[in-house]
Amino acid sequence: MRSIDRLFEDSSRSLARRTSRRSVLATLGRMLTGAALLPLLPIDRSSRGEAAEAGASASKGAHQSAIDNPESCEYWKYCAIDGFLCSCCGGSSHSCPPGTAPSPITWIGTCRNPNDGRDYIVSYNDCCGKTSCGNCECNRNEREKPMYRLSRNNDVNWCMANADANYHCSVSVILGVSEQ
Amino acid sequence: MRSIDRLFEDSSRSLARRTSRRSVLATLGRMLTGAALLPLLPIDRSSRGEAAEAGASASKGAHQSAIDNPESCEYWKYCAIDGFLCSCCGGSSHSCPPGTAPSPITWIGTCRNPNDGRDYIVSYNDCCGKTSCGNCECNRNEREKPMYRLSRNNDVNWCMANADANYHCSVSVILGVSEQ
Amino acid sequence: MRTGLIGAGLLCLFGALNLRATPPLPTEHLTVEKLGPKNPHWVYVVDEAFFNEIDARVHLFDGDHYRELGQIDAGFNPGVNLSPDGGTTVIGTTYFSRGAHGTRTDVVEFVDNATLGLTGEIVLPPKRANTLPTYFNLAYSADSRFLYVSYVTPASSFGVLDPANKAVLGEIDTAGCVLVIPSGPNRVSSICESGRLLTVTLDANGHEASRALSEPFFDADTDPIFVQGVPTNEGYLFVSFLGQVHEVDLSGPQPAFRQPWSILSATEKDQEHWRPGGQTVAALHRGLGRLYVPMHRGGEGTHKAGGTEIWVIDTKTHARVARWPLAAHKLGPVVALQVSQDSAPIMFAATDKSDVAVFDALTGRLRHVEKQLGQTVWFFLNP
Amino acid sequence: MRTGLIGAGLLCLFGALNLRATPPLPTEHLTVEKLGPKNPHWVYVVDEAFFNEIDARVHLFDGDHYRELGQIDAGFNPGVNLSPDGGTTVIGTTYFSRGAHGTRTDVVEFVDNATLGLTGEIVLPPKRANTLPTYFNLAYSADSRFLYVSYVTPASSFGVLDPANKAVLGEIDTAGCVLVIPSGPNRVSSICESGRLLTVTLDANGHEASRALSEPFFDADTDPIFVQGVPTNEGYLFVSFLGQVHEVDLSGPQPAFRQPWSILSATEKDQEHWRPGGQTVAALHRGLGRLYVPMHRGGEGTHKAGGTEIWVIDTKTHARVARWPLAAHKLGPVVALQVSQDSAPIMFAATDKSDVAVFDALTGRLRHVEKQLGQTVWFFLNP
Repeated sequence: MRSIDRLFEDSSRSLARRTSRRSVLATLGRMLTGAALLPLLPIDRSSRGEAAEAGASASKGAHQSAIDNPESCEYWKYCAIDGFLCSCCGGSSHSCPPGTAPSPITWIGTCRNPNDGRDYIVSYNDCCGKTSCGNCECNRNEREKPMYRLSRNNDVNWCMANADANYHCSVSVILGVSEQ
Repeated sequence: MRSIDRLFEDSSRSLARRTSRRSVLATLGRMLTGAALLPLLPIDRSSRGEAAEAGASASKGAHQSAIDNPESCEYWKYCAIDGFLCSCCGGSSHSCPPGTAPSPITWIGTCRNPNDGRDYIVSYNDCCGKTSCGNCECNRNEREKPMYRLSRNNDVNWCMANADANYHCSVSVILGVSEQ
Repeated sequence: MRTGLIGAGLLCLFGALNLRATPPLPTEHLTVEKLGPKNPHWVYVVDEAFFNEIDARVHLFDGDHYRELGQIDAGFNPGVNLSPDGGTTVIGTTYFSRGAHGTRTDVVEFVDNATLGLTGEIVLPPKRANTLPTYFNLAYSADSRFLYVSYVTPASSFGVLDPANKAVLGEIDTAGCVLVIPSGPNRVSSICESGRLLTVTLDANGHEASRALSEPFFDADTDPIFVQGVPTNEGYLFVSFLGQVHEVDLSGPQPAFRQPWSILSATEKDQEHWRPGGQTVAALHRGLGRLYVPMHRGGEGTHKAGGTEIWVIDTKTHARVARWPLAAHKLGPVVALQVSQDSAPIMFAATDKSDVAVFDALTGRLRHVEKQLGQTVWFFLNP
Repeated sequence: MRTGLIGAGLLCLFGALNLRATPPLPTEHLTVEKLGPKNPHWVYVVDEAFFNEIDARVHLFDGDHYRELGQIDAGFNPGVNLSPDGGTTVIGTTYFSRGAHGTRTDVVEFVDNATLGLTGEIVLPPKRANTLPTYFNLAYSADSRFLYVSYVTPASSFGVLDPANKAVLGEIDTAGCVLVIPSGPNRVSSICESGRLLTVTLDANGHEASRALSEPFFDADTDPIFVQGVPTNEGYLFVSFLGQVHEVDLSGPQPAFRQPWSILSATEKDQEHWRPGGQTVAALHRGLGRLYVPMHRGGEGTHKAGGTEIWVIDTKTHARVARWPLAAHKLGPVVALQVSQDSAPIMFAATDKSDVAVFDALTGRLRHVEKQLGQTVWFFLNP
């Protein structure tokens, strides 16, 4: 478990290795479209065939720990987060690092928890007032919309209304279950 | 020639690849001690034996173009420069990039030009007023001294006395021949 | 080995004796470079520097000689644009009195593109939209009389500035519509969640004279457009998540919307799931009418994934002219691109590692890859 | 492939049905973390961020759990130190009114180490020494009454501050000698080019009461000391370019210099050319009297080259206790290091790629490598 955490954290710490993280994300959304329940695994994006193969051949254990690991971009609650994971910056998936301030304004998303099959409404807050954390960069965009639908957009700095408006990292806070 | 330029520039542009550049420098000084006239080549630093082998097996042409190439850290005039080469930032070995200001104060070094065997007195100026260039990081320290000998030190920001005191990049300007 | 050493020693020694005859190198004088006449193959590379976000910068890069020509400081989360004559770069940015914390100052800085020196600034109310770079974060009117700056607090509005006199003329509320899409001497359009454009017409003093809301031209629920529009001869072109092209003609008093068309066949869209994606999702050569789009295979949630291929589309016939796979060049996914506007155009493509590839924009031949030209290169501007 | 798909489908479906029985996860509330009681295995990691130099930062890192605990903004070319009680981090830094340009403000910022929140600042004259981090860029008096800040304009002096009342008390000229090496409640020593220490004694108001120049204790021409001294029980220890150790006893009214000794045998020094080098060239466990030095093979001009081995030396017997080659761990040259002061000490070593390795400081066993903990990690401080 520990080793896999580090794998993710390292890959996002290193500028040079950001690609691997991003390719996960590209894949992710595609595979959701293709087969909503297919396990999501880091794979090459170049063709669905290859993707599926890689998926099938990769270890389910690694995937399971990733979607349950708040320091991993694949954590289920992060389905439309964009930025640095506060979990890797001295905070957690729902707490800001010491000395930073939560953004009072935010945007709302819905993520499915594969462990109980429920859709949860989450609030994506930024933690503000210190310079970029720089750890565990994560960019996922499920149901994310462009800036003209601001309440569903992750491209703006949600620290914009803070006294100290600088962006440090991002969290995903469970507000409740989405009943359909 | 072009390709080798790019090689050096690339290696210094990439954070992840800074090591290769630094190892060149470590090697450099050592080999000067060992054999003042031995060509200086990028080699592993772990033992003199290995170093010599690597040196012998590498191409003299590449070395020659490096010591004559103002975009290379191995350029002869840069023997105690520390920072980003202005040659890779829109300037040259003795001109500042557009929109920056030369530092009026500076420190003085002496570098040997292997092409004419002469020692030249050079002035290491910083170019100031814009944020870090970030290209072609180069750290050489021949005859460099700690901060208590300020006139021979490259660890201080020589933009310190500029109106815009931010450090952008460094040049090496020929002041004359050192006659001994 | 030993012979090698001696060999080298003798060689250099001989060289030294021999060359002592040559006169010493002349004394040098430290100068500051100026830029020569601008070249269509230069490009302004906007590096948002996300990992050190207060330190964004713009690199001026020479696409023929693969050299950095200079740099412009860009602060935090900047918007970047050029004056219509190309002579000035405007940086809309945010500074803090203590680096990354402290009192916030929003400002537009003016840079002389001949010297890359600052020529002035306009301090804004602390409302500047902190978002990713597009053509519409800040933009000049066609006659350079006005400079418009997008505000989001999160209430949306825009500022009207007087660049000649370095003054703020006013602020105009946009009722939830965002960004500043300029047209003519005095019109500003903003994109609304309803899929409409709000167009505000200004009077001679830069105050609101009138406003009008267009019919919807896209559906934000079923197929939203990317906000990264690109300039056409009559206005701007927007690509949608599902590959529809929306051409907006802004040459008249009110926007006119051409019939949208797709860059994808039904199979490509529904079976193969090809999608446009990235931070800058299109570039257009206006003379040739060629549209360049980074494409990947994906679906819901992948609209920011970089392209594994560049697709080249003829905007007149709507036919695809070429597909340029990037894996062949060992290039990572392309998240931003630009094409020069001359008759021998080159295309710049930034990967998600911020390696910048330079292609022949007619043939797709790879000319050069500049490794890590920045930290997070998400936008390019032609000079 | 299809079976795999269906298999996965069923699996998850089953899981879902099965787990529907469990109650939903509770609502969460966004909070701000506080730090627990400090741990000797925490370390303050100073990242000078040379490639984005206005954005330096200090990471608080947990050397047992390999986690970042928090971060402190550090501005441009900072000096960093802790109060004697460890409760406060002081950042001596420089800010510009427009990010990387504009009006310069030099300042000392005070950070509460329990919350990592700013508690105040003292604005300095724009004279703060812009140089690499050491213990001597800014430093507290033993009783925390005074805070000293090194100035270089390039004329050298230092500022005397009152941290309790957040005030500048004065400036004292150091006649070309540099840095602030504190001792007792009211003494400051600076290193002079002549190889001497200038020691200024302050009165109760922080003004100069007297000054004295020591005898030379090193030769800047033949074997200069690194300015990166490390604290000992009686003062500070300095390593020279050629591996001499100079122990300076500052417990008395004037500095006392122990007989210098070498960490190198004649063969290691003259035949094998082993040298200390890096940005931080030594760490000392004061309880065990063990000195850790990054060593490489080199010569003139290599004093900033990182260590390919860590040498461990007993400061009482002057005997080398261990050599820890780094290549075995595939670690690049080590440019900075620190050792915790507890009885089960760990050593932190930063490579020139800013990977931070954590070792058992007694056995040299590698416990962990944290990849790129910063951009350019050149200094560590114990909590």
